[in-house]
Amino acid sequence: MNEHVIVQTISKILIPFIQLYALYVLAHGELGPGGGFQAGAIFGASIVLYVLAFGMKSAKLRFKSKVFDFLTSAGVFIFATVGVLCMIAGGAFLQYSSLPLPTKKLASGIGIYGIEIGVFITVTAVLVTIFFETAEQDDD
Amino acid sequence: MIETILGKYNYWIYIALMMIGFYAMVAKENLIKKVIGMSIFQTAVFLFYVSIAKVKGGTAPIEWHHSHLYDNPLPHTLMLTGIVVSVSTTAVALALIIRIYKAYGSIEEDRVLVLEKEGGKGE
Amino acid sequence: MTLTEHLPILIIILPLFAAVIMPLTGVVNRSLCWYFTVVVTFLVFLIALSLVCNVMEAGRISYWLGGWKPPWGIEYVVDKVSALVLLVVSFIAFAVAIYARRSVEKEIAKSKVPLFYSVYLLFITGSMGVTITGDIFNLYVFLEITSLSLYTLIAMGPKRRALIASFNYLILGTIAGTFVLIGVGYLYMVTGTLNMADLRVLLPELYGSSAVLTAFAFFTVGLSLKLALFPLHIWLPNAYSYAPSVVSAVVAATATKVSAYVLFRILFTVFTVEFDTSVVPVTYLLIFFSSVAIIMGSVIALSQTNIKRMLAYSSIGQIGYIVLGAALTNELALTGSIIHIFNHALMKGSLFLVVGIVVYKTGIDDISGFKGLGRKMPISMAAFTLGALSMIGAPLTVGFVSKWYLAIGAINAGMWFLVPVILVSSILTAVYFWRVVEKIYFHKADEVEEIVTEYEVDGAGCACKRFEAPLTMLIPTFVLSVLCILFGIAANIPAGIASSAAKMLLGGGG
Amino acid sequence: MDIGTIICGVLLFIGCFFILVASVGVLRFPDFFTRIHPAGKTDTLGQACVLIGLIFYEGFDFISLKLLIIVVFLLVVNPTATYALANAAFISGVKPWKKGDKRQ
Amino acid sequence: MNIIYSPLPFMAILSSAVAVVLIALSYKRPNLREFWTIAAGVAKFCIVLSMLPEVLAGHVIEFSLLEVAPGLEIAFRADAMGMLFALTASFLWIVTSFYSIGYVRSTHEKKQTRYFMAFAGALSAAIGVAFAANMFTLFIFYEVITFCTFPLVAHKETKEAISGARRYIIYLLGTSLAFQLFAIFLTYSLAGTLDFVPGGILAGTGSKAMLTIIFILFMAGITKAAMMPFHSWLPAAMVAPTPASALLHAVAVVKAGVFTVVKVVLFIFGVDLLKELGLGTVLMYFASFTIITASIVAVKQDNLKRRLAYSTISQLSYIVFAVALLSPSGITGSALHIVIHAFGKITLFFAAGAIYVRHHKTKVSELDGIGYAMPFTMIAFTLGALSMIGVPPLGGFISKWYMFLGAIEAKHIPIIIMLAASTVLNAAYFLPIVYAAFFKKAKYGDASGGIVTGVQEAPGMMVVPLVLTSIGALALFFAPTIFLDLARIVVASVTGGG
Amino acid sequence: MVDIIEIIYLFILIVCSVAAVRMKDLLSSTVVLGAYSLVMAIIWMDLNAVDVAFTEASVGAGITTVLIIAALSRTTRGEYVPGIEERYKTRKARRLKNGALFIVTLCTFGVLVYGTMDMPNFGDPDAPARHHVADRYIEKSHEEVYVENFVTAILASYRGYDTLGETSVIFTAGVALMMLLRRSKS
Amino acid sequence: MMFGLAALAIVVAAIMVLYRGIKGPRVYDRLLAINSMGTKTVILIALIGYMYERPHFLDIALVYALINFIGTIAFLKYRETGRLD
Amino acid sequence: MSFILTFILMLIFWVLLSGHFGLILVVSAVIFSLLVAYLSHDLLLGGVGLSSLIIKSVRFIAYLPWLFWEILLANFEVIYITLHPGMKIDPEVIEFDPALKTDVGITILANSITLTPGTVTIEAGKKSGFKVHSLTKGADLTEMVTKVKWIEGEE
Ligand code: NA
Ligand code: NA
Repeated sequence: MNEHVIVQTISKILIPFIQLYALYVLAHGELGPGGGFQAGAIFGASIVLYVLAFGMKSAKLRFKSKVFDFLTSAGVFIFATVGVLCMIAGGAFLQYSSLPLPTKKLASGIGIYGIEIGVFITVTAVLVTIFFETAEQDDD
Repeated sequence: MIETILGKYNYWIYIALMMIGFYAMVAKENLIKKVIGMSIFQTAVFLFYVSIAKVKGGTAPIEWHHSHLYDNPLPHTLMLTGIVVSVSTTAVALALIIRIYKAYGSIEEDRVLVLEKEGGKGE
Repeated sequence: MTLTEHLPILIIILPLFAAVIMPLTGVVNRSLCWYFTVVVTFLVFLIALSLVCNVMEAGRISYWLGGWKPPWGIEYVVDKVSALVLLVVSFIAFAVAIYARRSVEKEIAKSKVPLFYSVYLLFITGSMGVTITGDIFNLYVFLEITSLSLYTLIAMGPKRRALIASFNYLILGTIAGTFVLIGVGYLYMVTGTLNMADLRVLLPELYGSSAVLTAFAFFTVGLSLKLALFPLHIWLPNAYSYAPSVVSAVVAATATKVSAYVLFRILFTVFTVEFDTSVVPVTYLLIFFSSVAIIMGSVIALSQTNIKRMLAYSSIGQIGYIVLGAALTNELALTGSIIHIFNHALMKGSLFLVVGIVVYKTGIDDISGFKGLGRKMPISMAAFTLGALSMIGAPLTVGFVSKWYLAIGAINAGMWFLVPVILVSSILTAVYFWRVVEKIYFHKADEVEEIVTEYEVDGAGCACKRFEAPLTMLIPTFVLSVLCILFGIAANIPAGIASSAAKMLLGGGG
Repeated sequence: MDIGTIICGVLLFIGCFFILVASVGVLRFPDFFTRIHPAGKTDTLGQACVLIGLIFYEGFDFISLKLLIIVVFLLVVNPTATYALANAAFISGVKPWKKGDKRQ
Repeated sequence: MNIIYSPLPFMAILSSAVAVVLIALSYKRPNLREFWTIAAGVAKFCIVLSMLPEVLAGHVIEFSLLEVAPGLEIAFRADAMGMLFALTASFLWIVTSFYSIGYVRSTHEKKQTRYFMAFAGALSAAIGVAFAANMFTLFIFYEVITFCTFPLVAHKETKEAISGARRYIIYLLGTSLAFQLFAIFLTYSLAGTLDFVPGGILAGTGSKAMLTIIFILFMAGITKAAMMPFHSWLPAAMVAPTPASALLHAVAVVKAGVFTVVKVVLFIFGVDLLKELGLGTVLMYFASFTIITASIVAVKQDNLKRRLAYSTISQLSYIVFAVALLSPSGITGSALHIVIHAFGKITLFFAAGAIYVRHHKTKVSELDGIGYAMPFTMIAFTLGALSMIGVPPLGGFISKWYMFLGAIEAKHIPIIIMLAASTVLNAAYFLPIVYAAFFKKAKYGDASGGIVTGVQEAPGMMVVPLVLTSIGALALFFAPTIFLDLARIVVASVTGGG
Repeated sequence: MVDIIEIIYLFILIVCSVAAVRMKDLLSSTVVLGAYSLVMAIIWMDLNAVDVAFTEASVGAGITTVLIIAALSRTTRGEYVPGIEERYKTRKARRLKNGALFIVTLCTFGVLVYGTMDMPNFGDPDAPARHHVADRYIEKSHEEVYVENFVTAILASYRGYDTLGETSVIFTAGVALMMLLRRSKS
Repeated sequence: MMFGLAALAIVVAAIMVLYRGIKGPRVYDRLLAINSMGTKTVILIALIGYMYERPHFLDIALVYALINFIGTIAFLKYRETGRLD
Repeated sequence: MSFILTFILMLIFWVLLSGHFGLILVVSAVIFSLLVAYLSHDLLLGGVGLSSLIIKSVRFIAYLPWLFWEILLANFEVIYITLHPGMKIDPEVIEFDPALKTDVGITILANSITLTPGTVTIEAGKKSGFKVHSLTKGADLTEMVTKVKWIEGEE
């Protein structure tokens, strides 16, 4: 856009709130609608908004593709690791109740939170990657 | 008969949507149109699943002290997966379309095939 | 729980972990990726092997994911059939992984090699997940992992045509996947469960229901599309022929097999044999279409000049064999069908690997490119010849064993008129493979030599003599083709497993 | 019926009225730039009215806080989107309708 | 009848299979390579001979190699019938090897290693056919023969050679896959076994129609026996170098074919069943038709090798015809003719090869007076030809005699007329060659155009073998004992001791 | 009341889908597809599928639309409309193809309609799907998984493994995009 | 009831707007209409929450508002510059 | 500075959204607020002093009632025009340069114009100035410009 001022200003204000909102959705997945997927998508959307308002170049300086590459893997890794930890603790894969924590409730809560965080990280990273790769023109 | 038809209106709509999507997916020449058709096709199935889950008088499947009649949460869960799969497929499809355009200069299936035969590049 | 009890999940989670770590490994050191892939696929193969042993000893293994009792949770089931398919997939994955190094170096851009191995492992993960699961929705999820990775792998082919092939496959694959999803939905709607074993218990009461029939129809059509049964095969030839060599090999050897296996599961463990034969005469339809596939696949293969396309159409015919055996619903034929899953993986795998070698060395994927290679690549061409003999069904090769069971099964089912179908296709197969063999050994090489000097890196100056492929490519290729003979001679081993697997499927176990 | 519900009803009525009128405007007005007026502001006000009505119905708790957040969000975002739309159309050369021109 | 378990039959097969590898490994040293060929031949012959006393004593030597899959066993059994074929084949291989060495060296053939490898492989497979204990094993070696002889037929790699070879393999492979294998499938599913049992395995297993179909499928599937209308691969395969043709026609390929027919007739169906079905007569008439037709065609051929090829087609059908009589003497005649035809025909081919190597003549019309230039060759040729015709004192007479007897035993009197007619025809296509060679004036010249004078024989490596085989053909008249004994054992076993 | 809204919206859904498929301008088509998603959202809400609505909003509708626009920005916006001559030339093949596809579509349609006959009615509280497995999720998830949202309970615990698969699907898509579109720098 | 009537009114409004969205004529008209539909969706979701007496799902409304905004911006950016980066 | 401010703002926002105070949630709230503050503090409050921020915020809040009143008026006008059968409109595009210094100022003005009397901003920028589409001729925007300039402050 020739004159970005308004969209940029509004985006500047909105983006942190969107990001926090995404994390809120992540944290409240057990209580209401939402969870890792939705949170990841919303967080990704905040970065998409940044690209739309400030352009890809500026976005890539701020959000390094390499970091997202790392996060793409890290998310699934965290998820699967939670599963494997359950196995090491003596249960089946992803059997949270076997985690060595004081109560089953806490074990279940931590387990679910763990995998939701994994999902969140991967979804965010992948959506951003997808958007970066599809949106960026070949200028050369 | 009327009972069958009226009692299942969600299912009829889902079938109609699915066929629209399906036809677009296979018959449209434009690749992006195919993707749009695919999107409709898949959401139709989501509609079907979610319709299964509905219970008359039921409420959203999140614990609530006022109610003991909930809709079936399982199809909802399954469709979250469905949505994710759908988006992933769409993304890959679009990436392929971009690559096809780069290689051929067109995103029309028949044009691309002609260009492939002629060995040229469109536009 | 002991480690042995965890094997069913480890076989999935191990390649998944590897796939996830692979892009990061690539950042550290690109050449590490190949070693990593080989090690992981080898471990997976070992796990599959020990699973097969466990199953043969102890029978069906059930693993409750998350510790939830099925049908509330997802169940992994290793039985004789799934163990065999797991073994096939993991073995091919391992062999092709070894082979991949040089071929991938040549065909894939350097920066994308780690990603390539990652997607490769995802494909393997998906294939094995589909095989091992006892839950129909989980099956759909892993089917989609397989599909997505496959679209990507195919699109990496060196020609631009690969992109179209991949896109078309994506469209049809999505239709197939969604059809399966609809089937899952209808079954769930009328039974309230997603567990295969549970469905088997609940469904017989509902066999008259039109919803069940619809579910069955959608499963059958969706899976037939995935496994490229004749009129639904249109995606396959392009996908196979434009994919990178490594991908062609691994896909041809595993992908359609896994789909076929899933079809068996739906036909025989979710539904019952009586349902397939009496309630819906789907078996007759399948017999018809698979017979047409057997003949048409061979006939079209006959007219191909591109070797990869020829092999692709040949696969369509071979898929016909696999489906035919299942559709006959007797023990011998089903044994033939299951054993052919195994056998076809070996022979198609080895053939595609040889083609990969030829493409790697000469850059030609046309049949005429094979002229006079008999002297230049004696080992590769010997492997090709063995593979070709197996495809033809020459005795003492694996191909003969499959055909033996299928034919005897067909006769026992009272359908001896199917034997000519099998035999005629064998002859056609002989004809189109013999063209190549003849080119290899009895034609003089023409332009190949000049191109060779372009492609030949390490053997400068000796282009006119031998230019056998590097060992990492040669060994897996040759091993596969030798196995074609070995298991053709010692067919008792796979036949034993397959026939007890067939018994189990028909008896409704698993 | 308590007072909150009544206020809510009134606000809902006003809001819905605004929204309906805005929609009529979007249908009736002759060109893009004129249509953007009802769509961009009457709509916004109508929505704000409805949501504030809901706040009155709810009383003050965390849910009404969320409603308030939505109202604020809409008030910030809607004019921006409207501006962006108008700007894009203007830049790409859409000519504003003048009295006496044909409807578009 | 005792069954002796011993790996000897398998070792007989293995000996030349090992030679294949050794030949391949010594491709750089022709002399060593040829040594392996000869050594393997001798070893094989010795192994076969060592089994002879036991077999003559009425025992059977069995060896089970492995079970491929339930019901599919690779097993070997050296019985009288197999012995008959194996003895012939392994002896003639030695002779042919010498001849081949002489031939390829003097024509400077390319790819000699491949040639000798294929040669050894084909022989291995032929012995495998001879000693197969069941139809599955036989089928394997039957196919191996096809694949091993393909390189021989295509050896010259000219367009003509390749298209001839292509026709060869399509015919042989196609029919065996389409019909023979089909018949095997049906047999197995009816009988539940594929073992060769004297007296057959199919009796009482299926409907008449089904058994007839199986029989027809078998006969159509055993194309190597070159019965019309499945004969055209044989003349097409004449593009092969002459020793290869000799091997094809006399020893390995076609003999494997007729041997298989005999096996199917005697050991799968059994005499009684075939009589009951009336299929023997049908087969007999088919064979008779081939005998006459092929002979008539042979008369018209000018190309020597083609004439010999049609002669082979005709002679093979004698064997089939004789066994189809389903009478003891007929079976004896059939078994003997396998041996006797081998000696006679190989002599003829050797002679044709010698003529080609020395004088580059391929046509009958060019052979006037060649008897003076190549006296040994042409005398041997004459002996072979007379044996083919069935003139005493040559081997051919013996087998024909038994056929006459068999026809009388089976009370097929009209068929005797056919035998007589075919003998006349045989004479009609062989005697003119002999006549021309010795009694016509030479009108051929050497490269300089001059008239050839004096003896110009082919190299000794070629002449000695052909003289030997012709002596063999002669000897078979005077001393057929071993073979006759073997044939009698066969007859005794398949006709239930009668 | 909710039912009325739902029925109206279901019909709007059909209108949107037809429009999205038929429009020649791909951007407009995409815009209408956006509308389709919005309509769908209301239907999800009507059907009490809050999690689906949430996911469809964030993952489905929004991202899909933005991605299609991105794809348009890198390809071309107009659907190719062949000239009269070209249309005339290819009309037979086109008719044949479309006819065949139409028949295939019709067959699928027929099977689906047939399958609907024996389905439990929409919203039937006694439908089997509502019971059997689902009962436990609704009744026990609070004690077993300690989660208020049943959907989350299933998604993260009872069928948590599916979610791993799903995350792997997303991961695959990410890697796929890197492979297909990322330019190698060196 | 009150919420139902309000919702119905908004549905009617949405139908009118959608007509503009499908008819166009310009892509901007469509965009305007769809943006307007988006905000109506937000309101409808809130109202449906109250109709079902389970209003605590407003998170979803908020997400739709957000996504609608981002979608519109994306469309416009593409329309103006022909690219999204 | 802006980091801490953003963190506090985010924490407040979280509390407004959440309404739950379990252990895990509170820990998450702090961690996530820190995360967002780390990622985006420069976006929200980059380079603004605390005092000027407070002043501007107060002035902006004071500006809002007037704005709402204007919005209400504007809407009645639009309703009148919309429902009038004769559709009495005579649109024009007004161009002017309010000479605002900050982006926030421009944004506030542009959005205010859009929300009020028959006008929609169609272009706004420091260099290009403002272009406003008005439904009727003779729209007066001077009062609004003055008020926004007051919010911006006089520095
Ligand atoms: Na949730
Ligand atoms: Na969730």
